[in-house]
Amino acid sequence: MKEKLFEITSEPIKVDQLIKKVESRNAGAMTTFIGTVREWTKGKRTLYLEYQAYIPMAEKMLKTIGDEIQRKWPDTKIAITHRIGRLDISDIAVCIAVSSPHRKAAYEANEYAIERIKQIVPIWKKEHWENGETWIGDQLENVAYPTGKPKMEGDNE
Amino acid sequence: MKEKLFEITSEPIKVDQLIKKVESRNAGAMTTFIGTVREWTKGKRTLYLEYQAYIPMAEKMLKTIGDEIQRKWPDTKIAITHRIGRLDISDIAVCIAVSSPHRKAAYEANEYAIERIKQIVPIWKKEHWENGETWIGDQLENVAYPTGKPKMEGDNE
Amino acid sequence: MITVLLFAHLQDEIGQRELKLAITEVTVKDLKQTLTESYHLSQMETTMVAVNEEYALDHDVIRAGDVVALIPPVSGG
Amino acid sequence: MITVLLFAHLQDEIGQRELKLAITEVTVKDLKQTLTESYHLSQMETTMVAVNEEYALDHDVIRAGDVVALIPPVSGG
Repeated sequence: MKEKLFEITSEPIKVDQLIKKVESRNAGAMTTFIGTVREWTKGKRTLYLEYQAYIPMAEKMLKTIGDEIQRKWPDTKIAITHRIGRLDISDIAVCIAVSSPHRKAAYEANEYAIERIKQIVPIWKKEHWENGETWIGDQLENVAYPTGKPKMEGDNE
Repeated sequence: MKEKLFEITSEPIKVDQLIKKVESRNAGAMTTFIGTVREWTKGKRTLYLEYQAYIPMAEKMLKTIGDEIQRKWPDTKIAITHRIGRLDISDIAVCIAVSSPHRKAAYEANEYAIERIKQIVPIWKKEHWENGETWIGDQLENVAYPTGKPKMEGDNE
Repeated sequence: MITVLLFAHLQDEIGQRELKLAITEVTVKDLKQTLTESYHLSQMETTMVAVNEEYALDHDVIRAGDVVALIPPVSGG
Repeated sequence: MITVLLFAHLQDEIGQRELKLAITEVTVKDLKQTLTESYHLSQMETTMVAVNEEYALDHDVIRAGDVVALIPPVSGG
């Protein structure tokens, strides 16, 4: 069975399966990040979310993030799954699993991955509030990208 | 069923169970740290490890770490389980699960917890190498504690 | 023919998931402008363009057969 | 009577998990010194003492009935 390390799925995410993908006899540390649907945001109540992705490109960008991490933290292994479709409160939207011989890299690479997901992976979230719905734009409060595209590793600045 | 948030066990650790302990409708982020038994350390091969704990005090110190985290990151929930006894390569020695409305605190509190475990929780590890065995002393390369005890939050320095 | 994929609010605004345009060659910048005017799309100044699943720059050239995607600011995670 | 719990290499050195000592009152510092000399324990300078599951200081007083633990540098995690 060929398993995908970088995946967009419409099925519920199973954290244990992601952990299995990065297990290694040389790992002394594994970290997971689990992004879940929160009920309250700044006093507004979310009923559910709807995620949409440009699936093939999103998987390609997740793989790009994996490659960046391999270069920055060479001994790590990483797997990322992002779910799309309707998600209810407490459902898992994204899971990132990293294994590493040492813990520092496992934390750093993991946090790097979620930051990059929010920058370059073509996935969009529609919030369904108690009184209305909106597609959520840039959560990073970036202004327009000066080069017309998000910063990719290796870009000349 | 009363579940323990801070636990020393001789049973295999199930990551999913720890995640369940910290789930919350107000969580937007959960992190786990999973410490596993690594085969190779600086060219030396580990066959297996043996962990010993002063169990009641170890659970009390884990709880102390939880209290420190509550004060530093008030909206987080945390659960920690450490396993003792014989552990083979890739077995889970410790798992820390943190949930939080926002991701930054989930990463920070989690990393804080593992650092504190290595400072104040009375658990010891015996490495069984290919050619011998040793109790591992201070992995933090601390010198003797100047006050005669590890630093506890609230201590005057 | 160029295929243009639409997502998020742009999909809602046009009411379609993709457009087929009879264009042989166009720069990213010109295509964005044409689409903005023809379909009254909003927030196009913060929308990026991907050509064949790679982010593209304003002066990059799109050719017949390419798959273009309009990428509003992403909000995954 | 004071109970002294031993862990890790100290347990191996003494060959016992605990000692019962007929002492009524002693400071942490004096108890450490007595034990170090009587049992030839190693690395006692980096070993801490807990009294009734709390870390104690050199000048703290241990009394009959207390449970004392010798805590070598910990290595959990």
